[in-house]
Amino acid sequence: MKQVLLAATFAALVMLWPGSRVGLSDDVGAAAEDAPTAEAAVTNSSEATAETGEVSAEPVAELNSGDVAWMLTSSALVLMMTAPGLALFYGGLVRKKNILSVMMQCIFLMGMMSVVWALIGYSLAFGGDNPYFGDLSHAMLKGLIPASGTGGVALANEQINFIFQGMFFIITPALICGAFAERMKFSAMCVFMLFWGLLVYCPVCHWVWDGWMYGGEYEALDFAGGTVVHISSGVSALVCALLIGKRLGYGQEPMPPHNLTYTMIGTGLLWVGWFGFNAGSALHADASAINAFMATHLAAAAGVVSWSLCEWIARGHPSILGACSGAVAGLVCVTPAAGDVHALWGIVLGLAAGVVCYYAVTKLKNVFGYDDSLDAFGVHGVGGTLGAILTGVFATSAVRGNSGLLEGNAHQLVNQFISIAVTALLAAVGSFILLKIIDATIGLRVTQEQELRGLDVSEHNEEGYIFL
Amino acid sequence: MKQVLLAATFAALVMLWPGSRVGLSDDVGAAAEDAPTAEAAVTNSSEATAETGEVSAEPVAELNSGDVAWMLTSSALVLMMTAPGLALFYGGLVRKKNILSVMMQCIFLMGMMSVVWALIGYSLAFGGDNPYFGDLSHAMLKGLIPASGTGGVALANEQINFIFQGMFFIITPALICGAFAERMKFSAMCVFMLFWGLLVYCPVCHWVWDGWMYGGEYEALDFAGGTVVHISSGVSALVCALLIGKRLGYGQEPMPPHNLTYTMIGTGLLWVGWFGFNAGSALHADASAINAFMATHLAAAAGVVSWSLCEWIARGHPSILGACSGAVAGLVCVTPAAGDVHALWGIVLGLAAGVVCYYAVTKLKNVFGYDDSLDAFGVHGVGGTLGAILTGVFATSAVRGNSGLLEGNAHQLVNQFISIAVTALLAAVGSFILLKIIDATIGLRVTQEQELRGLDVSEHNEEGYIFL
Amino acid sequence: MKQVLLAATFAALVMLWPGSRVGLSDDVGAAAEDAPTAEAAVTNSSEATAETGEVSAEPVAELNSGDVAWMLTSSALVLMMTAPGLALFYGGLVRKKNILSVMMQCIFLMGMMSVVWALIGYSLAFGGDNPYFGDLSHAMLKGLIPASGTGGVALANEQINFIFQGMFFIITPALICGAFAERMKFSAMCVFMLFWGLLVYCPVCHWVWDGWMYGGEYEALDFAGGTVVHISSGVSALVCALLIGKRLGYGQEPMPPHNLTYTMIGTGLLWVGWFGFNAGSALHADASAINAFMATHLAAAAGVVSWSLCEWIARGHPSILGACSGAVAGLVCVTPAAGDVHALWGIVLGLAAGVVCYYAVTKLKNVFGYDDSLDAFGVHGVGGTLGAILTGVFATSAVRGNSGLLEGNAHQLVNQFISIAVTALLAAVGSFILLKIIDATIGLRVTQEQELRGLDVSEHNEEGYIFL
Amino acid sequence: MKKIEAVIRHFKLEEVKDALTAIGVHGMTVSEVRGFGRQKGHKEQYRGAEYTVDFLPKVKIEIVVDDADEKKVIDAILETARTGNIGDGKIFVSQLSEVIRIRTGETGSESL
Amino acid sequence: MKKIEAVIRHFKLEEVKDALTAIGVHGMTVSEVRGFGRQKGHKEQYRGAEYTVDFLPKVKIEIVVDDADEKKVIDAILETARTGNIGDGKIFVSQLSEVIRIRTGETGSESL
Amino acid sequence: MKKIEAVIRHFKLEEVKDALTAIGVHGMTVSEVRGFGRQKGHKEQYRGAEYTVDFLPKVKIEIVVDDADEKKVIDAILETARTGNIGDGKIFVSQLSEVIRIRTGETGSESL
Ligand SMILES: Nc1ncnc2c1ncn2[C@@H]1O[C@H](COP(=O)(O)OP(=O)(O)O)[C@@H](O)[C@H]1O
Ligand SMILES: Nc1ncnc2c1ncn2[C@@H]1O[C@H](COP(=O)(O)OP(=O)(O)O)[C@@H](O)[C@H]1O
Ligand SMILES: Nc1ncnc2c1ncn2[C@@H]1O[C@H](COP(=O)(O)OP(=O)(O)O)[C@@H](O)[C@H]1O
Repeated sequence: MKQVLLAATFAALVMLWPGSRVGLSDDVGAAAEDAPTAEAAVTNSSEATAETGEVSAEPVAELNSGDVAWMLTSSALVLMMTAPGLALFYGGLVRKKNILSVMMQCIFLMGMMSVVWALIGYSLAFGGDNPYFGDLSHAMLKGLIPASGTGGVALANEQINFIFQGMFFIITPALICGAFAERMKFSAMCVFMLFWGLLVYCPVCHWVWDGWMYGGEYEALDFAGGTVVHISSGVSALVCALLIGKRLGYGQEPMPPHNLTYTMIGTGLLWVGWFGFNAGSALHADASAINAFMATHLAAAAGVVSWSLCEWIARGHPSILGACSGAVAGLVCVTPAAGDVHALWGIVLGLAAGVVCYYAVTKLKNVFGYDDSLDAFGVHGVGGTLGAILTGVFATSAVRGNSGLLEGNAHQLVNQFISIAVTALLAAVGSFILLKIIDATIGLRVTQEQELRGLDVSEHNEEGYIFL
Repeated sequence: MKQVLLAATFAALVMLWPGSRVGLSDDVGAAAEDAPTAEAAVTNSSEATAETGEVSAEPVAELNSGDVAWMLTSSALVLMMTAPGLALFYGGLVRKKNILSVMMQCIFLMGMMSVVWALIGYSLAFGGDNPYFGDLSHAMLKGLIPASGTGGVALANEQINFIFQGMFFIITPALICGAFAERMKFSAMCVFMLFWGLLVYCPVCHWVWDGWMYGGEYEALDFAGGTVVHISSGVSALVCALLIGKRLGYGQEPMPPHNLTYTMIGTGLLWVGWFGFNAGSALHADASAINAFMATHLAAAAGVVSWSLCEWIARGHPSILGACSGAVAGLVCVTPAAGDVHALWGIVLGLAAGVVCYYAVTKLKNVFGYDDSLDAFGVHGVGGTLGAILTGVFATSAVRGNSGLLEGNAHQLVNQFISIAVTALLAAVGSFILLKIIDATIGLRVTQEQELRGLDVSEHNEEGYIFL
Repeated sequence: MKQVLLAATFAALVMLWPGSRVGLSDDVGAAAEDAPTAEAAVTNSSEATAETGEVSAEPVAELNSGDVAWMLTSSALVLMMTAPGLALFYGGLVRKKNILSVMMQCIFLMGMMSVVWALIGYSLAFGGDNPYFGDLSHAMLKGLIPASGTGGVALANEQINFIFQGMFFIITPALICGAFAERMKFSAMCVFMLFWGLLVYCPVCHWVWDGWMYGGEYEALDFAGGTVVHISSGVSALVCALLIGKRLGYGQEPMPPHNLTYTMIGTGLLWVGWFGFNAGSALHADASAINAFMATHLAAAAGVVSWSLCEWIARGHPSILGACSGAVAGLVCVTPAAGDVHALWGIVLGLAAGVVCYYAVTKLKNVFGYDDSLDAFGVHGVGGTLGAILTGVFATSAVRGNSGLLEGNAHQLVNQFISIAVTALLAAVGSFILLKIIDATIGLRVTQEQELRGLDVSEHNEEGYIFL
Repeated sequence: MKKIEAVIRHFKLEEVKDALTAIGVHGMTVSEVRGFGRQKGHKEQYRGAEYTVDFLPKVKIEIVVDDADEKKVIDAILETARTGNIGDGKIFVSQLSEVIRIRTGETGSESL
Repeated sequence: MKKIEAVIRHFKLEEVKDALTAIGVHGMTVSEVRGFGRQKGHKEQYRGAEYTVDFLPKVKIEIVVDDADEKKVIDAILETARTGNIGDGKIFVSQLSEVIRIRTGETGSESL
Repeated sequence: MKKIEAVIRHFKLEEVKDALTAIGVHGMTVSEVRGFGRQKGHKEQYRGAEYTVDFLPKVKIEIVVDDADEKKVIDAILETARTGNIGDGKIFVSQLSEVIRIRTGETGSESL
């Protein structure tokens, strides 16, 4: 497997394959077969190159500058989703005394997770051929940095995949932070996320985008991360909320969002950034990206409308938090579907997400009584699951070749349920064990006094606003 | 016309045309003929394809990934102009008690207008061949979603046009909100914008970019929307301000902007987003886009300088609101011109806009005594008109082939005045009638008590900042 | 030199050169030779074209749309770094009464410097062949605007260079503002920056990217501006802090950042924008851009981690201001290196920057007792110098062909020191003289009363937040 | 010396200030407060949570005057701050034992 | 008429309000204050600078009541605002010479 | 027991606090206020509109002390808060009828 010759030949074959979807090469029309991690194949060749210093045989393929431009732009947009996007969206929802703690979680995860991704995470997610586990073939950026020359197209593709996927490795844990906001120890958060990333995220990512659920009998359709990102984080969020317990005073004192203007600004940036997330998941600036962009935009828009209408009917007023939540719900829901449904289904997905998530965060949560502070489960868990299911229903072969239930392919829907169940299970069990261990060692929660004083001062010695 | 064969042949011809400007194909140097809606021609073929499931004959054209990358990026940037850009710019200018109402208008319009655009708006703006009216040929996304395969280049182009133009359909009504901020009923705003979009925006857009003012005898130069976006919204804003009346206490109590930092942040994002707006209007990542980008940037910069200098001279101090207003004025003014003038004229346009709009919002408004709360008319109406006129003066054939008065083409200036007059007329009359009907039915304005309490609480049951 | 024929021939030769790195043409694999200002060569031809109206001989080269897309996107991102990025980062760090003054500096510099860049700055930086001084060959946009047709690839390249580099001409002076925040006269700031830009920035930029330090014996490696941007601004900042003196009450009253949430948002936007800054400096959407993107991201991440860990160890708590400062320090430090080191060194650079800048702003400043209000020197001066040195150590030939000390090329390290010394010297002397002159004429500092009242009200007649 | 505290509606502040200036009051101190009283608050809803916000934003003004001026100040406030609707606010009067101007050290009426 | 001012902890406000409403107090005025006392502040560190923040956020409530109600109001506050930890706050009582309802001009007990 | 209220300039707060601590005052309550007085306000201009902002930001400190300490507290404030320019502020002193520490229920001097 690691033999230079074999790898190089294999790579050359892959690159030369007509309509090959591997590289950011000039091939067009291959969108129907396109998917995030065909790159795995390329990996070997670039590794080989890296190790031997020999230039592998790539007579034709050239870097497609348009694809590079789009993927770098998309990567930047996805980073913008975490900061300032999510930092503002979540930050606005907590009380003033905890605003910095939420923002700190975002920025620190941007730091820590990225370094971890480089050292080992990427390798666990995308290294090797085993359908169940990644290996260490890319640890310490092996095969991801040039050894001689610029490394050719294969290396460039691998790097792009590293960069783009690395942004997902940041935002997914950051989403979970919504569940335990305003009460979790910062140190515990760091440890939890570190291991959660490696033990929950990387395996799920590997399975869905590089392993047994990628192609083959159990193929799950997850274009941009409905399962990998939203179900995994949403379910883990629920476990966190249950294990860490309610905030002091929850249900007794009002805990209104301290700055809804931030939440709105964050929503705008999330919406914009999501274009990178979903349309970037086409990995090319091609028809697939355009389709994903369009479906994404309309789903977000439909989510705004349907959540707002729910409120208008139920309360007599639409609220700005509702409109923002609807946009995010629509975006979450269309995430797995964006590359496999057309834009009209995008509208339907958005409408559905608005209604379903509205009920999840207003009724479900109150019925079960857990304190998912910022509704990470109610929006991402529920919306992500809805999206994964509906992708199995609406997938239209005209878009990328995949059919769903409506086109008579019930098998796909079954696969979607399998992917949901497996992901939810790993996320739940993994999070549960991690949290129990952390609770027993360093402890999950700040002291009561720290919580009352607010995490900004008690955990970071800083105040958010000093308006004197 | 709807016959498959005819359409396919037609499409093939269009695509093969030397220097064809239809597709995002690899043709370069066609910038001089380039313009937003040649796509209309393609529409039919993609529709035909969509209906029959047959692949139309497109032997040569390929999607140009660089163009796709740029157009998707531009679309994302234009969305960012509305939220968070405009939401912050406008939001900062109102009083604290109304901040959310302004932001809600932005986010809700992002939802509602996008859905309307998909269902019918795009078709009214870009459907069919009639020079005066769009038709329903694209209603319900007909011809905009793939029926088999990825749909080819024609479909991709049509989708790009849909996406990019759809962002304009959001921001144009959002601009009007500046005129009636702090007092209009949210429900009335929704109804007004819905019909305004369909009855004012779509016709103007059709005329200027797909109808009788596009090419031909009455050709109006409006590269990125000076007429379609800024004059239409600015004039409508004036009508709104006049019909809805002044805010309670206007002229008696101070109504200073509650958060100029937001206005400044919004200005930065508008400036950045405007690159997508103007340079994206080249529809390609080509020389025309570069020219538009450069002219846009320098016009904004010159606007900052000239407005600030006006204040420095008149008041002894430049203000940050002045600098921000100057940037926006410069950007508005260069919008119609960006693709037809070179960057040196861009500076001149910006300087002129700064001075003229400064007088419009500081003197004109006070003389006539209307309460255009956030100067939607003073900046967009006045700046847009100035830009449309100066485009007719400065248009330089070396840029895109169009000449203005300075190159001896007085006819163009006449056409500019025609386009201004026609647009202003439709905007004024259309807005007037709509507002009168709404006033007589659901009412335009919140109650006095609601206005005093602030729209955030009285219309949305929320508060912007809870800094306890 | 200005003869049409010669220029045209030269241009044609340059464009035809195999693997030419001049144009945004389709050449790939030339990344190793790639560098910011090969464009200088092209300049002449485009000038010639502009002057004669004749089309120069460019039989093959075409604009590469992917490169155009990436460079326009990058330019927009770099503008976003100044506003809202830096405006928020710096704005959050001052006291509430001075927030607008900081933001005003940013937005006004965006205006003034851009106009100056067009009129003369670009020409001084990139005009002519003299290794020591730019000339006036591009003054008033000469050779930068089309004279007939769209001007061809050479003009487009020159325009792209103008646009992209123009954004650097904005942010570099804006960085200096951190040193004299909360006390400098606005008028003095304007005059200082105007001349600083022309007399310090333009020469340094010319030397490093278009003159005697570009190629040749004294070649300095400065991929994206470690010397040109960060050392020049950082050293000038120190001189400003020393000459203008401490803020009233410095060291006696607390002067905590009034809004760390802004600083965090600004950090997020700076990080995102920096991708344009560094990866855009590849001038193409190519392997070099990908490498720079990856190194940049990981350096920022490592900076977050190492600064936070320093605090965690020294104080028992990581702070959000620390995490944000670490990100910026990492980004500064990787700036000169991004195109010449691989991503693993990126991590090392980030780690080093976090630690070194942490000590610079917490210890060094206190030891010497100057009041560099927002640590412009401590982060940009120190971090930029560190980066310039380490680039000379870590430069890896596999990336772009350049070797550093680790590959046995001690000469490069010497050159780095020369470039640092020369830049620091010019910045220090130039700033010193300018400040002395301004101090003696219009005065550097606001009155004591104005300073106490805050610059927002006393300099701009405005308040940042009016939360009544 | 009397301290007159009045809790009034926000948008009445300018009017009250002008009226007081007109009758020769040279100074006052204003602060943001939230008031709870007969005036009904409003409901705020954030996703699944609903709160009744009983505390409404009001402005408190404090005016220190000579005993002799008490009545005319109160009358001026009553006149200008009244809308007739619930929530107009209250006036509280108390006795001060000493008033001093920091700048000069003057006390009593001199200090106002 | 008595003015009862109490400086309490933020998170006790709702509870105190409910207790007061329960005993028939119809109005109060609340403001944000910062308190300095025995309760230790905290350190804040911003880059190289360290400050001790001695002033902690507190809430001040002002309740005007008939002299007869003074005791039960104080008791209600003492009961609900107490946590037993340093920093619970203080109650200050003073005499008012006049109370007026702006809306109606009523004075004294009528006005509450 | 006396309540001493002083309206002072923002940037004098630290100095005043230190001076008071030095003479043994253990507590105070501080709030943001806006003051209107002899000190001229400033003009603010926003596009076509110009406002005179008469209310300038000030800080109000409230210190409750034993009657015996009144004078030294006032002197400390006078000394530290004075700049000699218009706008230094005022000190108002009033009588309290009762002071209670919520934590313990102690009253009078004990409670401070
Ligand atoms: N007993 C009280 N003590 C202190 N402040 C009060 C009291 N009653 C009312 N207030 C203040 O006066 C304001 C107006 O009172 P409210 O009962 O709502 O209307 P009105 O004075 O018109 O009857 C309240 O918002 C509150 O700030
Ligand atoms: N002498 C005083 N004058 C005015 N306010 C005081 C005084 N002492 C305490 N306070 C207020 O009471 C609050 C609580 O006092 P503190 O001494 O911290 O705790 P405790 O009351 O439990 O002893 C302080 O934060 C301050 O606002
Ligand atoms: N009559 C008054 N009642 C209440 N507060 C006052 C009064 N006069 C002045 N103040 C407060 O004192 C502050 C300073 O007063 P000012 O007249 O400006 O300066 P000075 O006290 O130096 O003469 C004012 O801003 C205001 O807050």
